[in-house]
Amino acid sequence: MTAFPSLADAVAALVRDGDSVAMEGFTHLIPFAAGHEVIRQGRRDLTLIRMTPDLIYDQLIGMGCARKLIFSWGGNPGVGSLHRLRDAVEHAWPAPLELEEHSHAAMASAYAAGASGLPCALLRGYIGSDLVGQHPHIRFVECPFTGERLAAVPALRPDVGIIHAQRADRAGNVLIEGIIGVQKEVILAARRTLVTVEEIVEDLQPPSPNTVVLPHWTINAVVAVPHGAHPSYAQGYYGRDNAFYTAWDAISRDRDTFRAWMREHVLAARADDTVSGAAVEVKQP
Amino acid sequence: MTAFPSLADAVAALVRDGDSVAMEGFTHLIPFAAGHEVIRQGRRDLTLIRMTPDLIYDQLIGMGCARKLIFSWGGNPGVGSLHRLRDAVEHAWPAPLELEEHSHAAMASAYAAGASGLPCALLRGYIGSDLVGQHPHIRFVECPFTGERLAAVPALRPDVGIIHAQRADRAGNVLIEGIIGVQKEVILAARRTLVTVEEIVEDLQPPSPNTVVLPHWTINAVVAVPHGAHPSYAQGYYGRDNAFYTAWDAISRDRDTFRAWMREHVLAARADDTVSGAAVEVKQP
Amino acid sequence: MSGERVVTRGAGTTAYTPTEMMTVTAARALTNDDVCFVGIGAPSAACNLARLTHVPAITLIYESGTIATKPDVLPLSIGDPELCATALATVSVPEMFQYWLQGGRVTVGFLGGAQIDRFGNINSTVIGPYDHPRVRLPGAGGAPEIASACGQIYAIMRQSPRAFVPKVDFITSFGHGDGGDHRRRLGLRTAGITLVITDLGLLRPDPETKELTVTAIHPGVTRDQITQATGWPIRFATDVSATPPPDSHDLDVLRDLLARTARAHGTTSAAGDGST
Amino acid sequence: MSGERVVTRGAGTTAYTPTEMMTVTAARALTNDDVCFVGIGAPSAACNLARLTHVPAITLIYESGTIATKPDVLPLSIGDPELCATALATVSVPEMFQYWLQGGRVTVGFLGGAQIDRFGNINSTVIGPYDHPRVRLPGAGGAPEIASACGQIYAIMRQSPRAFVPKVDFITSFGHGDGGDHRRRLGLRTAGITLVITDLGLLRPDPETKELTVTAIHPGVTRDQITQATGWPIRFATDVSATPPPDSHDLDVLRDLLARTARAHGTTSAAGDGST
Repeated sequence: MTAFPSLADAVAALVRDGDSVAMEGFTHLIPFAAGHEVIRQGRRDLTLIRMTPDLIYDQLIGMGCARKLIFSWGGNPGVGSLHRLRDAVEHAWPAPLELEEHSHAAMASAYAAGASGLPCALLRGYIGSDLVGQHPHIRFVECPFTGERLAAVPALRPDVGIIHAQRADRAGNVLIEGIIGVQKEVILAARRTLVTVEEIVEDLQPPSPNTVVLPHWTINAVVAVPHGAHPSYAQGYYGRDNAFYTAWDAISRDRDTFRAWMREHVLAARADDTVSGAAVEVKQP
Repeated sequence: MTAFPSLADAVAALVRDGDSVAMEGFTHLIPFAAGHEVIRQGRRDLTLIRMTPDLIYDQLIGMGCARKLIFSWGGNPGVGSLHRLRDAVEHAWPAPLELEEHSHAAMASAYAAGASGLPCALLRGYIGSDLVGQHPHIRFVECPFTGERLAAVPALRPDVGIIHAQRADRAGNVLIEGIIGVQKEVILAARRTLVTVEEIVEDLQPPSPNTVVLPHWTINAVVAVPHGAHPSYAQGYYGRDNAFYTAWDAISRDRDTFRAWMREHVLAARADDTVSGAAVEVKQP
Repeated sequence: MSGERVVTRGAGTTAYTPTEMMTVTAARALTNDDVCFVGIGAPSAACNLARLTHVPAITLIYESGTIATKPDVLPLSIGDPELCATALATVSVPEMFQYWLQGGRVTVGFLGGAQIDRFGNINSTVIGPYDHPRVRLPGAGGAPEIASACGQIYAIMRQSPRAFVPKVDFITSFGHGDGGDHRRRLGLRTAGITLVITDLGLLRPDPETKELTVTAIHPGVTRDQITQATGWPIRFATDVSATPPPDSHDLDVLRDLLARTARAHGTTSAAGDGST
Repeated sequence: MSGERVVTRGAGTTAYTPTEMMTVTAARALTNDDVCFVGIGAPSAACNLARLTHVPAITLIYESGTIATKPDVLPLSIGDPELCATALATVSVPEMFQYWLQGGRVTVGFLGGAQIDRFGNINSTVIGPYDHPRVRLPGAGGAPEIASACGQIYAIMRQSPRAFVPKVDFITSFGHGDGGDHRRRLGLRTAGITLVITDLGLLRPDPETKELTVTAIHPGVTRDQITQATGWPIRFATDVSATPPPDSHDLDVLRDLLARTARAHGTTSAAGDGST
C-alpha cells in the first residue's frame, strides 16, 4: 500500500547508499525536490540512472552522491554543458564518475524491458556507432526468423524509481499528463518507488480513460511537494524556468560558486513536511 | 495524404485477393462495416489476422473469403463458439482454413514489433505450452546477458490494416478513446490502412494531450460510417449489442441459416456512400 | 443460474445452488491486497462478488486493458463498455500484456477452461488431435502467460469426468506439467495453480507431487460424488475441511448482481463460460 | 543573432547574417510531405521557419514525444511546455523511439552536432579519447538511431576546421562510415546524410564515394573561405550553384520568431546548439 510520509521520511526509507536510483521526467516533471532531499541526506555511492541527467544530476554529482552514471544525453538543454558532470568526468572532481552510456532509443527500450519483466531489450540500433565496443552492455543477437543482427541492451531495473507527477488521490493513485517521458516505465521497472506530486486531491478526474494513471499498488510513497519539479515544469501548474536553466551555466561553472549556491539553496532548506509522517512499507522485488 | 473515398472505393483500392488483412478492435470498435464491404466485394484467399476473430471473422470465413487465420482467441465472447470458424476447421466448409495460432501476449507483442520496425518480438511466454512445436512461428532465443531462454515470434506486418474509430478531422487525423486494444499498432504495422469513423469533425478536440491520435500520414483512407462498429460498440456513441452476440449463436449454427442471414443483411445492403468518391493514394511499404 | 435446480440447503440459511456455492467460495479466496487478472464468465462473477462483499479494495484487471475496474453489471465480453467506464485507467493491449502481466504486477490470475488435468494443466485449444480436432475450442487467449506470470492461479470449473481428465489433450496453459518440480525445471518462478474451485469442493496441488487433491468439500457433497466427477482416481488430503456455506448476504449480493446483469444484457445469465 | 555582425547584403534585399542565411537555406530544404524529427537549436529554428513560411503542412516531431507540434516560440529544450501544448498528440518516449522513429515513419532527421567528418559521420560524445576525454560532450541522445532510421538526414552546422574534421574522434552517429557502400554493408536501408547546410554553403555526399562535397555556395562567400573553414581538402562539385539569398519575408518571419522566443525565455537567442 502507498504511504504518505514526509519527503524526508520517504527518502530515508527508500534510498540507501549504494543504490541504483532513477529520477525520471523528460524535461517535464523532473523530481528536483526529491533529488535535493537525497543530497541533504548525504547519500553516497549511488548509481544514478537518467536519460537526460539535467541540472538535478549535475547537482547530485557535484555534491559527491554518485559513483556511476547511466545516461544517454548529458547537457543543459539549449544552454550547453553540465559543468559538474564534465568536471567529474574530465577531472574526477569531487570523485571519479564511471559512465555507462546509451542512446535514447536504447535507454528508453531498456526501461520498457524493465517494466515488462524482460531481461533485455532488442532494437535496430547503434549501427556503426563507436558506442558499441566501449561498453559491455551493448551486444547483438540474431533474429531467429530473418537472421538480422539486432542490438540488445540489458533491462533497467533500478533499486529506486523517483518521479514527480501532477496529482494523486487519497488512495495514492497518481496521474501524469503532458510529456510523459519514461515515467510509467521507471515506476514499473523499479523495486522501490517514490512519487512527489503537486497536490493530493479527492478525485483524480482523469480527462480521458486513457490518461496515464499509476495505481497506488505500484508506488511505495507519495508526497505532496508543490513546485517539486521547479526549475523544470508541471503542465497545468507552472511553466519551465528557462531563465534558471540559463543562469545555472554560470553558477555551476566554478566549484566554489556551485558549492555556495548548494549550501544556500539546498542544504540550508528543509524538505516541506506537507504531510505528517507515516511508515513506508517497502515492497519486495 | 489521407483520402476520403466511399467505403466501396476504399476497399476496392486497398484490399486485394491474397492479401493479409488485419481488422482490429479489442471487443470495442470492431470494423464490421468495412468487413461487410470486403465480403460484398468477394475477396478471396485472404490471410485474416485478428487477436479475437469475433463475429466479423466468422462471417468472412463462412462466406469463403479466407485461406488462413492468424489469431489468439476465436470464440463468441461470453456466448460460446464461432460456428463458422469451427465448421471451417473441423469440416473444411466452405473451404479449408489454415490456422496460425498465438497467445494474446505473443500476438500483441508481434503487432508492437511490426509497428516498431523490428523483425521479431521477444516475450517471456509460451512456457510449457503445446502451442510450441505446432507452429514454426514460435522460436526461442537466449538473452545475451542472462542466458535466459525467451520466446520469439515474427513481427506482424499485414498488407492491410483496418480499424474503426470515433472520429477524424478534415485532415484525416483520427482519434481513438476507451479500450484502444492494438489499433494503433495495426495501423503503424500495416502497409496499407483504412479507418472508418463515426463522424468527421472540424476539430478533433482530444480531451488530453496523451489521447490516442493517429496522424493523417499514417492512414490511406478515412471513411465516415456511422454505426460502422455495430454490433460491437463505439464508446461515446453507442453501446455493445450484446443481444445480437447472443443471437448470432443460433444464426451461425446452421449453414443455410447463416447464408440466408448474410444474403439479407450484408450482400443485399450497400455501403453507405457518405462521402463522395476520391482517389486513394497507396503509400509505399 | 436459471435452469439449475437448488440441490443444497445450508443449515439455517437460504437455499442456494451448486454454482452459487462455487462462486461464493471462489470469491472468498481473494484478499484486498490482490491484483487479480480476471477471466470472463465464472471468474468474473466470483471476482466481482468478492469486490462487492468482503474485499472492496481488490484490484480487478481485464485483458482488454482495463485496470482497477468496478463494473456495476458483469461484462458479457472481456471488453464491455462497462469495464472501461468504471476503470481507474485503460491501457493498450500490448501494454497490458507487457508491463502489467509479464511485468509481474499481478498477484492472482483467475481462469476458467474446458479441461483441466491431474497436475493442473489447462486445455482451451482442442479436444482430439490438434490437426484434426473433434472439437475446436476458442484457443489460448491470455491464458498461457497468465498461467506463467501471475503470482498464483486460481481456476474455477464445474467438476465432471469430461472436464477433469487424467491428462489434457493439449496443454494450452501449463500448470504443474508432469508434477513435482516441473515448473522450476522450466524456469518458472511463480506458483502456478494453487487452488481449483469447483461446484463440489476445493482442490489444491499436493505440496510434493503437485497432484490436484481434494482439501475441502462443499456442504451436502459426498466423497463418492467427487470421485465420480473426476476423470482420475482422485485423492483426498489428510485433513479435508468442510467449506462454509454461503451466507445470505453473499447470496443477496450475487443474485442482485446477476439480476442487474441479465437486465442489462437482455439475457438470463452472464456467468457462463467464455474467454480467458 | 545579436552579437553576430551582418556581413552579407544580398542584391536589393534586406541585410542578413550568415546564421540567418544558414537557417533560411535549411528551411528551404523541407517539403510539406516531410515528417521531420527535429533536433533542438539550429535544426529547430530551421524547421519552424519552414513551417511558418513555405511548408505549413510539414509534420514536426520532437523526441520528447510531441507529434505534429506547432510551437509559437522556439523551445529552449526538447520538451518545453509549448511543444506539448501545440502538438497533435504527445506519446511516451519509448513509443516515440520504437513506433515512430524505428518504425520508419520519419522522412527527415534534422541534426546538429559538434563535429562532422568527410563522410558525414557525426560526433557528439567526446573530443579526445573516450576514457580520458579532453572535452566531454553531451552524448548521443536520439542521434544514432535518428541517423539510421530516418529516410534521410539533414545536418546544420557552422563551418569551421574544428567542426569539419577529416575523421571524427568518435562516431556517435554513423553517416557514410568510410564512404562508398559502407551503409549498405552494415545493412542500413536508409539514405543517411544527404545534405549539410552550413553558414557558407551546401555540402552533399558524392554519389559514389560519399565524400561530402560542396554543391552550392552562399552569396558573397568564396571557395577559398570554404576551403579554409574545412579540416580536409574539400572538393567542389562539377556544378556548384549559387544559393539564392533569403527573401525579406523569410527574414521577417525568422526575426519575429526569434524575437518572440527571446521575450518568452528571457534570453537573447534560443537558436544556439543544444540536444539532438
